[in-house]
Amino acid sequence: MAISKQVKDVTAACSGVESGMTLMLGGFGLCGIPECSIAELVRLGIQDVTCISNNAGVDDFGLGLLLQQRQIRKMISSYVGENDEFERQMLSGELEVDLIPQGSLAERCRAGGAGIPAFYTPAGYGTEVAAGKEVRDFNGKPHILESALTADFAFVKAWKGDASGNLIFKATARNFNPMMAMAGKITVAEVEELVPEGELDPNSVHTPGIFVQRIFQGSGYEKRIEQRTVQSR
Amino acid sequence: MAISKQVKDVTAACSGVESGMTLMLGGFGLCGIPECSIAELVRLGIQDVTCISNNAGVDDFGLGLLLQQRQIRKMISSYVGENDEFERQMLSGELEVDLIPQGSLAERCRAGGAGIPAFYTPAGYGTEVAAGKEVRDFNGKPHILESALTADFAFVKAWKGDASGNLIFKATARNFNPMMAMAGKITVAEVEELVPEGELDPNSVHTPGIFVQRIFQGSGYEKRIEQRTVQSR
Amino acid sequence: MLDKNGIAQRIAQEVRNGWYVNLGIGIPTLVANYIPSGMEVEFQSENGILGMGPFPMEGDEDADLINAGKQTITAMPGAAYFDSATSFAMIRGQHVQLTVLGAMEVSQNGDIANWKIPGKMVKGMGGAMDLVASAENIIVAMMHTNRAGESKLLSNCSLPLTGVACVRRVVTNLAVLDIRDGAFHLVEVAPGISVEQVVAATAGKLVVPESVPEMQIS
Amino acid sequence: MLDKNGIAQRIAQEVRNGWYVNLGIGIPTLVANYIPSGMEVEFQSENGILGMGPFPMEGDEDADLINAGKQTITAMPGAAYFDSATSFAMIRGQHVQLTVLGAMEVSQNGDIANWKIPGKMVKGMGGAMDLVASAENIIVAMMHTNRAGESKLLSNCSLPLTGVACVRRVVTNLAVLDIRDGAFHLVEVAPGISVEQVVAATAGKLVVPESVPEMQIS
Repeated sequence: MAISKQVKDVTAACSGVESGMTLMLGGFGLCGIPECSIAELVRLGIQDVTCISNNAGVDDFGLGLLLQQRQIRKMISSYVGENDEFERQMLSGELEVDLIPQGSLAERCRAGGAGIPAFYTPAGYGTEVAAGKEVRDFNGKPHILESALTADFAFVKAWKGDASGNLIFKATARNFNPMMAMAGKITVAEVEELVPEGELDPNSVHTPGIFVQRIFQGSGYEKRIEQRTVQSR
Repeated sequence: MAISKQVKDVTAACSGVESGMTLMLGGFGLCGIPECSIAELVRLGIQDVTCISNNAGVDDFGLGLLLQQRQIRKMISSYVGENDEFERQMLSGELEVDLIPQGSLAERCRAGGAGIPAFYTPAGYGTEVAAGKEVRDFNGKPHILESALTADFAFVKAWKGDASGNLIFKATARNFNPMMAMAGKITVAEVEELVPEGELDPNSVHTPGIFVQRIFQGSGYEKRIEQRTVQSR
Repeated sequence: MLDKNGIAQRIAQEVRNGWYVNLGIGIPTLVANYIPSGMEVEFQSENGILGMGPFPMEGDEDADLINAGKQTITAMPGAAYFDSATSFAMIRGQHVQLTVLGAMEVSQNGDIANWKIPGKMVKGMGGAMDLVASAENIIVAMMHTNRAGESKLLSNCSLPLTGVACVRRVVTNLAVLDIRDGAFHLVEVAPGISVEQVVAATAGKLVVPESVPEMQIS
Repeated sequence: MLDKNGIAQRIAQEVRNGWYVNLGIGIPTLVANYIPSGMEVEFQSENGILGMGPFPMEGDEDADLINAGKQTITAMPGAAYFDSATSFAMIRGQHVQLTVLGAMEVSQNGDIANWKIPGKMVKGMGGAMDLVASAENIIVAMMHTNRAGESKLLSNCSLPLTGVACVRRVVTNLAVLDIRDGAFHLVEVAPGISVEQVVAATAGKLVVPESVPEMQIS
C-alpha cells in the first residue's frame, strides 16, 4: 500500500523547522518558488537560517520576505540581484553570502540527494570560486572538486502531486525543485493541485515520492512575474 | 525552427559505425533494447567493438546476436548471466569483460553526458572493483573515484519520439536509455512511434532532443519477455 | 527449521510502516508476500520503479514493465517510473529504508560476499555493490549452511567481497542474528532449533545471550 | 560603428544550421532576432527549456514559463522542459554548439571577466562560469570600450575572472576579432570603421592582417 505523505496544511508541513537550520528552497527568480512555505517560515519567525536557493527573491516577495525580517544568516546562491534589502544586509555584513556557479549549485544538490559526496567540474577553474579547492586535470583540462549539498529541510513547489509525494512541475517552474527535493533530509512539497492517488501517470512523474516526506495543497498563489515581456497584439 | 534529427531508416541511422568503436546500448535485460539497431549492427558485420550495456542479452536475442557473430571484443556491464555463448567466449578469452556495479555504470554514463569527468561513490569500496582506484573518505566513510563513460555511438530505444529527437520511454523500458543518450557522441534513437513535431507534451519529455543526433521509427519489435511471471486468473 | 518462505515471513516482521524496501532476487523477493495488507510500504526495483505490485494476471503481462529479476510485474496506484541513474540516486542517497538480499557468505564484521566464486562463471554484481555500500539497514536472507553443510557465517569471508562491514542482521533457516562489535549476536532461534544447533552451524564468533527466544511466526 | 542590434546581427551570421545556442542576457538576447527563418536553430535557456520562442502575445504570458533573464517567453513546437541539473548537463557536456555572452573585459589569452567589480555590489555569476568553462564555441558580444573610453580588450583582465582561456571570438561595435596564440586577430571592421580606430581602441596584443574586410551586414 502506498506511503502517504499528505499533511493537513502548511503549519503541519513546516513542523520541526528551527532557527539555525539549513534550508533549501526551489525556484528560479520568482518562478516555481514555494510561496506558502516561505510565508509560514516568516510567520514562524525562525532565525539565523542558511538558505540554499538559486536566487534571493525581490524586496517584497519570495525570500525577500525572510530577508525583511532578518531571518537569514547566510545565503548560498548563484545570483542575488534585484533586491535592495539583500544588498544592504550584505554590505553591512549582517548577511553572509556564498556565490556558486549555477550549474555547480544544481549538481551539488543532486549529488547531495544521490549519495555522491563530491565530483569534478570545469566550472570556476581559474576564478575565485576555485580558491581552496582541489584542482585536477582530466583529458588535459583542469577541473575543480565540488562537494555535495544537503539541507535539514527542502521546500519545493510543484504543479500537481499525490499523497505518495509524486510530483509534476510545470514548464520552467521545474528548475531547482527536483534536485532540492532529493537533497532535503525532510522535503516539504507544496502543490497547486493535490490529485487522488493513481491519477498521475507514473511515466510522467518528475520527482518520485520517495524524495518527498510531506506534501500539502497550497493556496493563494500569487505567481508573480519578474519581467513581463510581451508582444503587442 | 526546430532541428530535425529524423533519418530515413536504420541504415541511415547507423551510417558511420565502424569496427573497433565503443558503443552504448540501452536496455535492462531485454527490456527497452534497441532491437532494430542491433539487427543492423549484425548486418553491417562490424568487428571488435566495445559494448557498454547493463546486460549482454540472451543467446539468440539482444546483444547475444552480436556475440553469436563474434563482433564484440569487450563488454562493459553489470550483469551478464543467461547467455551460454557469452560464457564460452569469456572463458576462452575471446571476450574481455569489465564488470561494474550497476549504479556506478548508470552514473558514469550520466557523468559522461554531463561533462563530469569523475565522481566519488561508496559502491565497490573494499572489493576488487576498487582495485587501482583512488579511495577517499567523506563524512567518515570511504568512497572510490569513478570516471565518466562516453561512446562513439549510443543506441537507445524509446516509446515515442519526434523529429527534434525528444523521447518518451515507457514504464521500466526507460532504464539506461536516457543516460546513454546523453553520453553518445552520436546518439541514435529508435522509437516505436515517431509523432509529428509539437505532439509530445514538452513537460513530459524524458530525453530532450539535444541529446539525440538521429532518430527513426523502428519496426517489427519482438519485445521478448525474459521471465514471464503471471498469476492465473 | 525454516524453509525459504519462513525466512521471508520472519524478515517481513522487520518492515515498518512508511518504509521503502528493495528486495533482491531469490528469498528476498518472497518477503513481499508477507507484508500485512494495509501497511504503507512501497517496493523499489532498481531497474526503475517505485510502487512495484504483484505479478500481472495471465495475459496482462507487459514486456516494458519488469523488475530487477527481469520478471513481469505490475505497478500499484501511486507508482512512479524513472531511469537507472535516478534509481541508484535513491539507493546511494539512502532514501530506501530497508534492503534485503541473499548471500553466499557473511562475516562477523558484516562483510558480505554474494557475487563471485573464483573458477566459476562470473555473472556480475548487478546492483548489489551499490545496495550494500549505501543502505543503512541491510538484512541478509540465506540458508545458515551451504550445500556441503559448511557454515556461511564466518569470521572472514573466503569469497570475493561485495561490500564491507555493511550487514546489520542475518535471517537464516536456523536463526536471527545481529552483527555488531565484530561478532554475530544470536537474537532468535527458528522453531524447533536449539541454541546448540546454531552454535554448531556458525563458524564466526557468536555471542549467545542467556535467554534466546524462539521466532514467532504463524 | 555598430549599435547593439548591429552586433547581434553580425553574431547571427556565425550561427549554423542544426546548432543549439545559449544566449546570455543583454546584447546576446538580440541575436535571436536575426536568425533567418527556416534555419534549424534551437535556443537553450539554462533555467530549463530547449526550443525557446519569442515573447508571448499580450495576455498570454505565463509565470511558469520564463527564460534565464526572468522574462516571460513562449515555447516552440518540439520544445522540452527539464530541471537545472539536466540543463547544465547539456552545457557542461558540450551539447550546446554556441554560447554568446557579454563581458566587461576580455584578455588576449581568451580570459573573460563579466561578473564582479571589486567595491561594487556583487550579484553573482549565475550560469556564466559553467557556460564559459564548458562551451567549445564562445562568442563575446560587447562594446569595444567602456564608458570611460578605455579598451575592454586587454593583455590581462583587471577584474575577477569568470573563465580562463575560453573566448574564441569577440564581436564589438568596432570589429570582429578572433583570439588565438595569445593575441587578438582582427577579422573584420565595422562599416565606417578604420583599422587604425580598432588599433587605437585595443589595449591587448592585436594582430592585423594585410587586408581586413568590412563586415557585411544589411
